[in-house]
Amino acid sequence: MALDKNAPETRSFKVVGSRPLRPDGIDKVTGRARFGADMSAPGMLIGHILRSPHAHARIRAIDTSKAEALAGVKAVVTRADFAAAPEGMEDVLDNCMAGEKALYDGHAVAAIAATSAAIARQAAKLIEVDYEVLPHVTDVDAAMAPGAPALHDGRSDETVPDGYSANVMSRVEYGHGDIEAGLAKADRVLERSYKTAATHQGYIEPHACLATMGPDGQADLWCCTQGHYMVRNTCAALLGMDQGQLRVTASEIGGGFGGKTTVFIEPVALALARKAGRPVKIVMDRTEVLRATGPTASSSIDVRIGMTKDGRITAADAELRYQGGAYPGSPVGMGSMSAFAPYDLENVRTIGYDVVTNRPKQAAYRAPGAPMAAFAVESAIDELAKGFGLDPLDVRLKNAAREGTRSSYGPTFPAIGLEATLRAAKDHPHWSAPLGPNQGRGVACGFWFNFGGDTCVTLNVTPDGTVTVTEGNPDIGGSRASMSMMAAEELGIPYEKVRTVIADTGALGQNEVTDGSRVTFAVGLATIEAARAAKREMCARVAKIWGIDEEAVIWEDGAAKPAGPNAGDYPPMTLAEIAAIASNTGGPIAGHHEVNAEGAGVSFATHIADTEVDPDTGATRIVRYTVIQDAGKAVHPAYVEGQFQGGAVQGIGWALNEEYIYGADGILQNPGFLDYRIPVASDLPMIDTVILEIPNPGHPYGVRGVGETSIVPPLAAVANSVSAATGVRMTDLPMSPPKVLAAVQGQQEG
Amino acid sequence: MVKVRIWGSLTAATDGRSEVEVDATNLRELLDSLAQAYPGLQPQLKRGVTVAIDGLLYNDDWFTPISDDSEVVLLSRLQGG
Amino acid sequence: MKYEAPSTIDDAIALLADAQAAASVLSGGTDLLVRMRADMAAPGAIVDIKRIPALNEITETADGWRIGAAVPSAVMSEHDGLARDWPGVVEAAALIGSTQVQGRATLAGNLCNASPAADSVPAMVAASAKVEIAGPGGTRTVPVEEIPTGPGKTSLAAGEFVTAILLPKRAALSGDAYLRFIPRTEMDIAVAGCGIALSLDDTGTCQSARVALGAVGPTVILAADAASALIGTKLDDAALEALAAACSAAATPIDDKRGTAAYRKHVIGVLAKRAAKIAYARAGETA
Amino acid sequence: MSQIHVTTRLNGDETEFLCDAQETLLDVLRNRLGLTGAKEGCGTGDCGACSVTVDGRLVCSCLMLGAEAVGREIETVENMADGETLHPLQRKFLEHAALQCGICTPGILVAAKSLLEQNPSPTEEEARYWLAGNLCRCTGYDKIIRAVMDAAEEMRRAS
Repeated sequence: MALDKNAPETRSFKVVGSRPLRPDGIDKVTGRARFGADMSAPGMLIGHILRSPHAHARIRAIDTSKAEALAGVKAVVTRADFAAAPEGMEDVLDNCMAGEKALYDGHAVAAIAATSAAIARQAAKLIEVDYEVLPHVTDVDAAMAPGAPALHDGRSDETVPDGYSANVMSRVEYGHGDIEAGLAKADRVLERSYKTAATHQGYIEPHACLATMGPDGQADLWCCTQGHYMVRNTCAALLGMDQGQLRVTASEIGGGFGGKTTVFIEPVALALARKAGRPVKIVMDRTEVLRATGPTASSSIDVRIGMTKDGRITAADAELRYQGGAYPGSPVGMGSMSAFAPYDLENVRTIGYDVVTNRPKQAAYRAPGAPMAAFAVESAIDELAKGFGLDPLDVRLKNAAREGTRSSYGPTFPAIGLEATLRAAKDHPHWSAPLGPNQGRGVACGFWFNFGGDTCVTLNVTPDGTVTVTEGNPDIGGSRASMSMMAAEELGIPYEKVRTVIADTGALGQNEVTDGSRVTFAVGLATIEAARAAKREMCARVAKIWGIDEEAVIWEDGAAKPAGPNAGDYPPMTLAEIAAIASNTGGPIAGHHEVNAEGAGVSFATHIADTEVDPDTGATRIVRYTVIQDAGKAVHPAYVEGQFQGGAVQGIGWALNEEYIYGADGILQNPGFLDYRIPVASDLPMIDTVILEIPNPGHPYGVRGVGETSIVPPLAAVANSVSAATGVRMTDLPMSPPKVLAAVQGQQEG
Repeated sequence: MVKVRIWGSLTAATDGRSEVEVDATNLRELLDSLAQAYPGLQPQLKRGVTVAIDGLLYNDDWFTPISDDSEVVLLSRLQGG
Repeated sequence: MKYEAPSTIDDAIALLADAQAAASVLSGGTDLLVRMRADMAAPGAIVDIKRIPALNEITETADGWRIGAAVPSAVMSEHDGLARDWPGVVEAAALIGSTQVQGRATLAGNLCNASPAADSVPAMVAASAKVEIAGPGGTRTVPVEEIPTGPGKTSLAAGEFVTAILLPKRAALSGDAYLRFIPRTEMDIAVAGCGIALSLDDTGTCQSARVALGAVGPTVILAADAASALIGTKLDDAALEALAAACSAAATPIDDKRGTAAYRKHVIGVLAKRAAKIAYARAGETA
Repeated sequence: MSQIHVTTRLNGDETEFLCDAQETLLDVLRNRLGLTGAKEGCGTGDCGACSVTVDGRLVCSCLMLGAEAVGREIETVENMADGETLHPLQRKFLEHAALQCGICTPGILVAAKSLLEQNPSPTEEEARYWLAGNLCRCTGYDKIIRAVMDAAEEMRRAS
């Protein structure tokens, strides 16, 4: 699409930038909103999935006869009940229902539909699976070593050099310049290795769906997902259906953060419904969510950075190794691209390895791949700056990428906001506030790309002059409000006159999933264009009424007005007046826009963290935290702040306590919220936010995505803060109390 | 001719060059020309790429115009969360 | 599974003594329901003791305090007299789970769940608490530390159940405290926990002490050497260091997902020092 | 398997239901009584999304059997608003944008209401500790705490 270059920064807004109440708010504070598990159907069966107790095992045979014979059991499915997956979807199918091998603890091997949950669970115990237990591997570095137990054979792609195990799926390399020459110019070259544990998105709503399929092959699916069009397309492919025969309705979604951008139980529920001839509901429990959905990758990263004593980076080099679970597709490519993105570097290189292990297949998690890379790079820069006695913000300013910088991953940046966030951090009272005993302050930067993608919006004008916006992206954090605001802004009518609804897959064309911070950008763009189409139609209708040229009618303040030579000849006609006589002027009025939205703008953030470390126990407390981020244009600032705060706190959890803990047996040790420790209210202070607005030239209002960048800096900001508080450099996340204490004691002894 | 920067691991398919030139006026022609001129790139092109054109990211839109002075960079396929 | 809610202790004993029924006691349920859900417990019957009136009461007796087995932690926290006399025990009970869990969880349940990391148990042991047990053979009273015999195992015989926790009268110049360590500020299971009760003479010298350690062994540890380190001192730095060393020495922890053995051995000493100071200050307040 | 007949008071109304012995109150509310406002986030008392009050006491409905409800007074999020009038907490949650996805919101509202009934003037720290058993993954808690403190102030002024 052509980019709208109408100088967004000079625009003044009436609705955009205000803080109206969200349209779905009442439902969500009264308990009326219907989430994934809240739907039922007459005659509904309950589905339950049997999961592998082994980290790695060949499935020799599955005997379901005893389960099928149990009273109340209506269907049992295994991999044999699915068609061969189309090319490119084999892994998705295999992850939903294991084929030849169970590849991780929790891998689905069979499923039952029964008249009650209790019967379904009982039936699961009657299924006999003949496993041949195989050696397993869960650590990324161990998995790469020659001789490691191999999950798949012959799947490494052409980019993998010799000397690695069959678990290395691919290798990427980015960068420019000459690393060794650059390092030679440095006053100090720092080499450090870093590790981060796998973390889970930790959405509070477990996956849930309700499937119905008739003997004619028509099917309906209700589910919580970040993208019901993706669910439709994937399930149709895995079940051998036409996409048009499957209608998917997205429930309200109880959090996703990337974890609901793929399917797990949906194809299974459809297969059970097809076999049983009755509706089937599957709701995961928390243990299943942690064992068998998609956490993010764990990582092992080596960094080499050369710096002059005045703080200029002469060369930056990193090797990133990410395990993404049992199938290829870890976000190491994006980690490699984003690692050094905040900096203007003459010599830079990142090499990334995508590795498989006996863990659940990773799914996207908020800025996939970037937080771990930023942890390593921002820690190293901090250590170098401290070593030279330089202010870490000054060092970052000295090296900051700006408009015209050739980025570390290749493209030249247009106008970007990194420098503005760094200056705002320097000016923020937090940066100069005094610290107490055992406290330290850390700072770190973060970067994310942001995306667009396929998007459809239809905007209908009702006979009484209200407006309905129909879009196809689940509202995961207030996006209905943002769409209504942009439609109201464009049409010049009050926010309250617009209602935004999320359509099912039958109502609109293809929509990309709610991911990549794309919704406010891409759906917003399509909403604005749909509103503009409706305005053009209304102006055309009014031109006919007035008997003047269409070009002589303009839209202003919610009304059509005569312009040019006809200015002032006719009283303006409001949207409501035009709508009331739509039948007389050609029929209902609507605007729509379908686009593969391109031109998303990158976004940068700088975070400041203060921590206090108990030197006797190694416990870390977040004392103060400030997020400064470029939003392009904040459509609804309260929800932009919310994205900043939420991302920061997820990053704090990643830094301090969250981790997938596997035993030597390859079994997940902490599949529950008791020991998978996400931050609780009492762990945190208020999270200050500063919204900067450096407009994205690719959006008519200047919007950039805001959802993901905020999780990128906290890992390093907190680690740098802990290092400042303790005098010890922490390189292994999470910085759980035993690790911090060991580091502090090691330093005392050393 | 459009200059295209490619990432390091793909230079095995371009005789070690990190910048190649191909004839293209839009994204589709660019991808077709690359695949034709450098068959070694085909597996990656098939797996998917993102293309940065003058600093903005494009995934699939074939008819996105590209001019000879556009800055074109091939990137790993991007995915969000 | 059957659900029974007897209204007398005798009825409860009869239900629990029926070996065929394989019954479990339901008090607050905050452990039992979790275990049932995880397929770690599959009782044939549940005997809900909350409908037995006497088990819902906190009463001050001639010997001290009687806390019914069905009294939830939140009710203990709201009881001014109990919280004044045994602040360490009440605080320990108030650390079990969330506000929501506090509304249900009981001392008796925390004890009989027999988790090595139970928060209230070291506090009760330090406080010399006893449990009143009803069973087919009548009623007996035993020290708290005799109940857990290993992770998930108790010394209760078939048909027996705990009806009350008995706390002694608080002596003059005495005080108690409990501290635990968890990675977050709330919602975690103790990595280590230490309960201390002590009494002073009128010069402020420690006359007697009990130090109980949690989550650093298969059952609660009553650390006699740790108590000796305090007795005869005014809890000066040397005494506290000796206390910490004795606690670390008495601890026999394991490595698990919540912490390493080495970490637990260290932190138990840190907690003991801090808890001792609190107990000491509280003892002084009663002068 | 014979079911248990339970008579209880639910949101002010006498309510009867049949349930299996092992069914939790949460299962009963959601699957038998059609009240899906309480959510299951964990089923183990670790997330608070299923919070309700029983005889005025805040509990996780996933950690209580339905059979235990005999003769009790149960209050759920569905009874927080008075007809069309939202409870001040509900209103403040909307005004402060204290929810993003909204899945934890019913549990947090019930828990916060219970807090303010017990302590009309909580400090920020008291509010944070009271709500520590209610996990929210979207907001980082900032706006939730602000909404609770603001509602508390408004309710104090009104009383």
